[in-house]
Amino acid sequence: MSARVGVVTFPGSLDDGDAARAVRLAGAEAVRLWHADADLHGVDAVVLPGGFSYGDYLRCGAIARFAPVMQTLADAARGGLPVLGICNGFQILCEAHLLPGALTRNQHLHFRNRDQMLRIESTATAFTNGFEPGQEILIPVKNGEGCYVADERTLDELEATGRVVARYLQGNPNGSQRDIAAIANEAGNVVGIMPHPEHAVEALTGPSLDGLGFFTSVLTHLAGTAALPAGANASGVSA
Amino acid sequence: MTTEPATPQPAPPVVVEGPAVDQPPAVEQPAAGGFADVAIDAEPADVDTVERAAGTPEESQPYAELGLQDDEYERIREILGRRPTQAELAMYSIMWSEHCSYKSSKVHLRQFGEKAPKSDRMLAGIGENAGVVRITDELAVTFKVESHNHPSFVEPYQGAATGVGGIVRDILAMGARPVAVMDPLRFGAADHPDTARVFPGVVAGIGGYGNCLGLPNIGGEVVFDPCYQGNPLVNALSIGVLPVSRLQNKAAAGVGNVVILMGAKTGRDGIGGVSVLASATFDEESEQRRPSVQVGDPFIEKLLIESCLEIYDAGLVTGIQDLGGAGLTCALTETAAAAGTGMRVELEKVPLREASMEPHEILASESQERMLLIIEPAKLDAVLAIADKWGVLATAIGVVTEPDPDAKSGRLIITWRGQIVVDAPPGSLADDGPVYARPMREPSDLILLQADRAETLPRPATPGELRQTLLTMIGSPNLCDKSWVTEQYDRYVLGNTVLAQPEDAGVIRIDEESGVGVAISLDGNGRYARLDPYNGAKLALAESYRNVAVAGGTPIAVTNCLNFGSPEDPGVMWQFAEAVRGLADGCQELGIPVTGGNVSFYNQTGSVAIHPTPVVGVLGLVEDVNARVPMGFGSDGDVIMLLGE
Amino acid sequence: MARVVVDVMLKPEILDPQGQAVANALPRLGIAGVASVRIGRHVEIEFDGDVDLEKAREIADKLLANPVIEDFEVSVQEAGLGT
Amino acid sequence: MARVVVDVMLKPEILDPQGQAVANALPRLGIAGVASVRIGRHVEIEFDGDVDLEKAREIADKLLANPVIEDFEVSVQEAGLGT
Ligand SMILES: Nc1ncnc2c1ncn2[C@@H]1O[C@H](COP(=O)(O)OP(=O)(O)O)[C@@H](O)[C@H]1O
Repeated sequence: MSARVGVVTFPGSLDDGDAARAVRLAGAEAVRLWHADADLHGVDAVVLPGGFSYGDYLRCGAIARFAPVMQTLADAARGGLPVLGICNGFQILCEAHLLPGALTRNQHLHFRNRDQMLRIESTATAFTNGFEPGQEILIPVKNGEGCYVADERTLDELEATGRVVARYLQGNPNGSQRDIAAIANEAGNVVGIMPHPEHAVEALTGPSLDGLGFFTSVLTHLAGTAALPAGANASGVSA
Repeated sequence: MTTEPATPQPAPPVVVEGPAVDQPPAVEQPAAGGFADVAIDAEPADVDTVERAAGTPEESQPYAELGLQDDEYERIREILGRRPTQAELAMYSIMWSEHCSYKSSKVHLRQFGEKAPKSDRMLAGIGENAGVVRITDELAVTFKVESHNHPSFVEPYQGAATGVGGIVRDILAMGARPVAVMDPLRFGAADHPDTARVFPGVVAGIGGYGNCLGLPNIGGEVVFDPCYQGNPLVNALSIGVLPVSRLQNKAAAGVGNVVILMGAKTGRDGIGGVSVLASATFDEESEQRRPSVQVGDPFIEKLLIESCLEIYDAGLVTGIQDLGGAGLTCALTETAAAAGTGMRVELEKVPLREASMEPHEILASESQERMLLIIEPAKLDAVLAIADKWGVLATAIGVVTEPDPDAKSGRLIITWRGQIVVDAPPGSLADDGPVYARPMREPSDLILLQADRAETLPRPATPGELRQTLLTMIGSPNLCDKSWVTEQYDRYVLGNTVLAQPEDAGVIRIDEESGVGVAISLDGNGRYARLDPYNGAKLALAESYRNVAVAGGTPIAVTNCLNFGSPEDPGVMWQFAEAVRGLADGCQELGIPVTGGNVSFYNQTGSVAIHPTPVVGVLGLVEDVNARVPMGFGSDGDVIMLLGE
Repeated sequence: MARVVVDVMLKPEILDPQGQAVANALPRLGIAGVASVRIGRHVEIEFDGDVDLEKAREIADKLLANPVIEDFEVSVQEAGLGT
Repeated sequence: MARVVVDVMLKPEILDPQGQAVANALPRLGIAGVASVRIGRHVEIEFDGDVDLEKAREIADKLLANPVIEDFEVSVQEAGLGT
């Protein structure tokens, strides 16, 4: 049976269909989850997609964080459920304190959409184990508030513990501290990434196929954890 | 529905300054000034009812300030058999405005229908919210371009943003899911200080709204020319996809069906010229009642889109119409007129942002993100449940009523707290507006302009000069790289963008399985059209047609946005007539129909009109998007060929 | 150090989608009883020398507020958040 | 009607690109002598009944400010811009 990956739709989610497509192309079953439904329906992993949840008013992700599904998801993530937050999803994970730091207004103050080179800095996460360490990839970036900030101590700690997952190369599109494009939690099961891997999964519509690696990685991760004795299995964790 | 202010306004429009008119003599004003709380303000005597209008035939009304001619006002009195109430006067002035009635352009636009080649692809054409074209047996595409020029000069960000919002609702009203936007833009000189205000604001507004809706921007134009200094052009196109079986229409059919207003609350947005009805006194209160800029909320629009689509798919709608520039007035009259029914509306049920709004203000409000739905009573609960799921307000405000036994049409009766404030035949508002054959005359300077030929310009004589010319050209604002603009737009969202900037045409995949898609391009050249509007329009069509063809599409349908100066200027009217004739002839020659479009008049600063600027959009069918043709050289050693003369 | 504060708000008749989104979110956080929320900008200006109200007003008018849709208010603040 | 005002500012150590953009634009407008500009949010909350400072503080803490990057201040205002 193929893995079941949930994709959450909040009011104002936009890239949920794309994330579901990427999940399918990676060979898993995409399960649509609704923000108001606290039940994770037994999925093995979750993607929080890009978009403008609640219009991105106030701060991006600030309101979505309180959705019923997020309460359940937070507990499950702490229990090891793999969670990938893309763009708005990354912002929500930070607002929900599942990842440290915050995403602030791009320093040039504009929304920016371009094809962006990244370097994968850590392959020790549920979503990057399929990449080579140091691998350079090209995927779209598109955001207005993608400038990652955290205090120096947090940044040093992220670096020291290998939790900087990807960095911008050939130009930082938003002013992120230390060119950070993606980070992970301590356990490596929760990853937030500002650029959009789900937009680089088909030659016809994306700048590359590099994004697919994030979605196949989690399947490898799930296959690995599934082999572990019961109880270590992240799936099925619920609140 | 269109989204320009309902009353034609010379630039800069009066929206900023508030009504710049003399105080109309004897309009009765609410004693409380209309600003007290609703409860206190509810004195029946405050409202100009039908009964009161019948009893006060001599009361003078500010129809001229509302843009109505003497004879137009007389006709309204004839139709009603009495003087109109304030609310009726507001409604007629809106619906009979140039913008809604097409009174100056109608006689010319007919050619699009008359000269159109037969097409079995067209499922809905001119007269509908947007044209609909069949792509496969199961799928259809709808597309349309509209202007939001004047509001974008006043408040560039919101003007442009609500322009996108407006055209997207047109597409939605046809039953389609909007899947992309495009934005042909014209600004004044790139180095003019006011361009530094307008240009970034417009681009941010288009991006802000489109990005937040999750619609990829797949193309557009950015042109700088001093003729647009006081009157930029902000045109927006949207394209949507629908199963053929989901095609919607706007007719308010079915006596007893419920009229639902869905979406944002109604506020004093963009009330425009109608505010003169409330401006007899310029005290502090009326100061606050100035017509206000329309502010868009793309988040609500996104929810509106999702709930409408869910409602369509569940088969719950009888008729639907978006609310745009003429707000409820247009939606109520057009839906009833289209069905030949009557309608009874209780206006106080409309959810308001400001409790003190009066009937004519509610009817004229241009508040964004609203749709009008006609629903069978048995399906009402299901509709309300879907709206609730998405967190969108949906309110029953009225009911469809019988047509008169004698006439084919019914009456639109609008009450305000139990009193009748409107009682009129909807068709008289929606369809029977005045039509003018305006005088036309070739501009007297045209011969001189045409005589000033490019051959007289100095030519680069040396390689160095040639180099310099080339560098100057590619560095010029009109030819330079446009990524400062396009990077502010999301072109990836929805995952079906096959070609976008900097390609000649946008290409999107419509169906993931079969790979069928569409190509679309928008083009216009005001300088050509200024020299020769007939051929200028044809050239715009030809360019757009070529752009679609080189991307791999087979052109099948045309939309257009005709941006011109004042129709009351015979020179402008001549330009307009020539451009329409050129476009209609061009379409006939190429064998593709015009399926819809938009006319924007009064684009001028003082008495100086912009260059006539017909913008033409061509839609092409791409059988398999895998075979699309990107521009640029493919690989080393490829042969380069030049086709044509 | 004293600074000038400029508060910029949308005019009352102008739609405030941001405030509305926040107001609508409150019940879901279990907070009732809020009638309305409006959100504007809070700008703190520090001068090299003495506080200059006139200058602050000019900045607000030219740069901070969009007179078509916004009103502003200028005041002097003894100490503030950003200190 | 009285209302509660919540002013939210980026913490001083967090870069404020918007404020900086305004500060950088001033000399071009012929305005000198400004040391710094910082831009935050000004939130006006109206209650159905009496002003409730405690509730306002809760809203600010839970929703209006992100403690990782922002500070806030709550105050009661007799009348304001949004009136
Ligand atoms: N330049 C044009 N070419 C073709 N059709 C046009 C043109 N301008 C307007 N129309 C058509 O006239 C009808 C009325 O236009 P408009 O007022 O923009 O739409 P609505 O009916 O939604 O208010 C629409 O069907 C539109 O497609």
